Amino acid sequence: MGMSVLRRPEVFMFISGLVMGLTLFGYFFNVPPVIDTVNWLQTFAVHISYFATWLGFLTAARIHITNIQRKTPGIWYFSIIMFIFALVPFFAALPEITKPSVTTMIYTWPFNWVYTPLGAALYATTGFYIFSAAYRAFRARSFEAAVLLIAGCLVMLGNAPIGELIWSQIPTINEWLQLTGQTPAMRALNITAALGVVYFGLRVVLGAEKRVITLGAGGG
Amino acid sequence: MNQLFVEQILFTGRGSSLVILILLIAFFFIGLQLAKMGRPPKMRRLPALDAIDEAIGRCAEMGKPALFTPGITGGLYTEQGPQMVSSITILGYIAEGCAKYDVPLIIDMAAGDAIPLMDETLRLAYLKQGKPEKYDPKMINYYPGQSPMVTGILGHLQRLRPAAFFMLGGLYYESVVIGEAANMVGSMNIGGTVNTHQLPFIIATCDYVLIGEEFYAASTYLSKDPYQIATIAGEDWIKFILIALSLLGFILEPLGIKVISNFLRW
Amino acid sequence: MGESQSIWVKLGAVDKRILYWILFISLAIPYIRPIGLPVSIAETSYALYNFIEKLGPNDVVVMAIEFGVSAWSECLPGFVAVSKHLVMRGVKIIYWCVGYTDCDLTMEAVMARIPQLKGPGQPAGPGDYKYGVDWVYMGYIAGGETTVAQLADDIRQVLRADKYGTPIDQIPLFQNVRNAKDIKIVIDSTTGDYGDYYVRQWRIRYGTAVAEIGIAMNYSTFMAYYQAGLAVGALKGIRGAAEYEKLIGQLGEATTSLDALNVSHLLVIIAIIMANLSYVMTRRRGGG
Amino acid sequence: MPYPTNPADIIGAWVGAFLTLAIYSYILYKETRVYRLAEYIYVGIAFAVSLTISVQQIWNQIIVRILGGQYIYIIGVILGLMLLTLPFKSIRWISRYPVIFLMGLGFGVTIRGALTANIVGQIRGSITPPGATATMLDWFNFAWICLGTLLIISYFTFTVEHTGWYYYPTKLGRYILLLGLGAYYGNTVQFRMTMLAGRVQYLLQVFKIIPWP
Repeated sequence: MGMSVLRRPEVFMFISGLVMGLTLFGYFFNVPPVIDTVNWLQTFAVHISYFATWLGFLTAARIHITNIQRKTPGIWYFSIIMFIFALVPFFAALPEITKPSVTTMIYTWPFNWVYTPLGAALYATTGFYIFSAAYRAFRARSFEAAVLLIAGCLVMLGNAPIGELIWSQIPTINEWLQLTGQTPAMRALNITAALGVVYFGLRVVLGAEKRVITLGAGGG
Repeated sequence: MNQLFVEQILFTGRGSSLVILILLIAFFFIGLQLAKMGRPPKMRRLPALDAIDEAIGRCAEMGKPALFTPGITGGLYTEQGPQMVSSITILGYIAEGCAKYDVPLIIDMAAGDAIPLMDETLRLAYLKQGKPEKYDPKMINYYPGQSPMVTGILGHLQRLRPAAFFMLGGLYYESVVIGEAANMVGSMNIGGTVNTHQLPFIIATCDYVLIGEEFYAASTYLSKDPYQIATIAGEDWIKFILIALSLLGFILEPLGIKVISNFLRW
Repeated sequence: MGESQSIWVKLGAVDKRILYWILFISLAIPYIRPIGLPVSIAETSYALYNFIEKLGPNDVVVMAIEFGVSAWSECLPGFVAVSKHLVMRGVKIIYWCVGYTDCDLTMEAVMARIPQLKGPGQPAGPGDYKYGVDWVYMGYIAGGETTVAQLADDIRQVLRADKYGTPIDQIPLFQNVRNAKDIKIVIDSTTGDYGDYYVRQWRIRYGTAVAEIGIAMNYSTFMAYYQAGLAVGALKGIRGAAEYEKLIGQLGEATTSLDALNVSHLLVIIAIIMANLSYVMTRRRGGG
Repeated sequence: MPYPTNPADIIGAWVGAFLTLAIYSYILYKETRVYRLAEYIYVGIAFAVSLTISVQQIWNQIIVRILGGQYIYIIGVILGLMLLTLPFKSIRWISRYPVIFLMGLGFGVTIRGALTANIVGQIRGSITPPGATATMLDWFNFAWICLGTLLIISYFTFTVEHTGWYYYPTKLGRYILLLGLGAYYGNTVQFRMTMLAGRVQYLLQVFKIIPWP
């Protein structure tokens, strides 16, 4: 019963408010103990993130184990493959974790020849999709859409050297759009988002944001 | 004497930020107080949030699931953290709708430290609708990184063919990929992010979008709670103050009167 | 008339996979048969070039690898070109990476492209960069912006040793380097927000110069910093890299890749024109 | 980096190329078992990599320091282990503590950056007039940036209806916003296309159609 105090929303509100307050205080005021504390808190936060990877793995493993147990059609044998490719290189690399870098082929081979090229391949899929998204979205349906379209096309023409060959003024327009034309949009978005996050933060730590702070009200 | 103490203790260049922060906090409470005195402000419509119910209704009608992703976002303790929190508050609302209409909900994400927050929010949403047994922690699909998450979302999109697709959070390159892929399976897309570099893509690929500040105000809007909305009014007042300050600077600075820039540099 | 209308309708609703195939195949062409078109040089590329021109052997700079192997095609050529320039000026270089776990491969690629950078234990002749004295590689450091901030405060708080396990106090290069104040410039190459992190944590808090070898889309965000005087220069992706290759007089990979850029941009613009033509034509007929 | 010579690397290059094509088969065709194979292999290896790095970091950043007598580092371990209580029903609530701590820190870090860099810094940037040698264009740009920013901010107000005279600044603000976003989109195309071109180049290199760099 005594433990239930530890689950009260007020406790959580207090902790998040305290940490946020300390971080802000240390930013404005030159009080070394507070600054040191905040530095430590940041270090611990990074350390927690190492463990978060494991929580993620446990969460995912639960899904894949269920897939295998229930023999989910079309998926379950892939879940086995997932486990093999996750655990074999990991356990092979484990004895070497104290060294500056892992050298066993069982880890480096999939890292160099599967993980790395596939990461690049996926990143590059944006090339395909940005193409078709432009094809779909850049239609002069309204004046607003036309503004988007014209600005986009002028910048694209300016970025490819071919634009200069089409019209010698394209690089000038491109430069204006990038240095000046789009600056108000970025500035305003930054300013308003900054106001938004301050207020969102205040609402969360003051408990006005019901969906976050009722943490703990959901029972054990 | 007192002056000296302030100069010693307050970091130079941050004074103006502190003044703005104090103003923001003051307006927060003034807004709240005004609402309590019976003058709650009205909030303008945010179509993207009104569309959430429609999207869930669409899923229920078509008997298809809803897919949610906060994007890569990053750890809670980073500058992307607040976006994750905001994303999860919206997820809470979506989950309530899904629980109500028995729409299966799938979440693809890549930030391990947000899992407990997500788990709790979902549990609560299902409990609120009187269906705690319907909540399954296996709704949350974790992927170890951005690109793995993209493969997972792409796979889910074509395997499950969701009727509603939500991408709300600190999106990065994935926005255009998953948005277009979702378009191709004919889902209704609702997107939102604060990351300016992804805004053009969510506008291009989504049916409804939440832009920047709107994204942080989402949960307030969804709550329909007059007291929460009252705090949003404070946000607007400070905007007008900043506009006035900038206009003043716009006129005075070229004349060589550097009051505003000196204040901001303080 | 019914015939021609259907063409416009079809043009507006092409199966996207056809577009993808066209793009995929046309991107291969410039690699097989290079075209080669001239480029003009942007102000920000000049600015970075001029800044580095003023540096010398007593200066230490940080080159931050905040991009993964996946972004090599966009970031690596510029990163290599700037590194080459630093080597030409004899500036001491610290390489590190807070953003991506696969940065060892990137470092290897940089070393493969700049033969003067000698790895630990490799003999260094005149004009070469001796490891630990002229340059050093710290490897991957986890933690995002928090770590970037801590590195600015005190490098030794975060790093105990370099990538190869040599304690930081035994590395000659680090003798007079403790925090952001000892670094002349951070040149960061990122696909994400790391440019912002370095500006916020290094430039604003310590006044260290920051420049970015960014992907094209970061360029515009970074421009705001450049104009506000918070950044000394920036390269705009592969195009910036090609400009920089021209500035230092060593044409390389970036110059070749520009052809592919031309082809793809032309395709996107043709597709947009097609889509708009189809839209206008179908609406005119449909609306009567 | 010449074309790999040892068998493991040659096989590796081909496996990488095959899996790349497997991923692209989703885009160029549709989701098939070939794509799914690539997806699950990739997720698996990504787990191997992230778990390995996590253990490496726990060892190098924490354990080594604790063994060296810096016992304060144990706090990170305790908080990290608290996070891992989530899957266990009776002690699940413990995991909320580290989460709430991270959340508070995230807000603190974000707000302090937002205030100085995003509010004060951006406004200072907008009201800084061009220097003595400024041309007409410089003054136009100054006005465009400063007034444009303010118009867009006016568009973002929540509790003021965009009607009456207030309609015009918000509408104008919206146009300037869209111009900015359009320019941004166009700018992004360059990067994305370079990435894709890089992959096409890689495939051509593996298949020996063009030489390895």
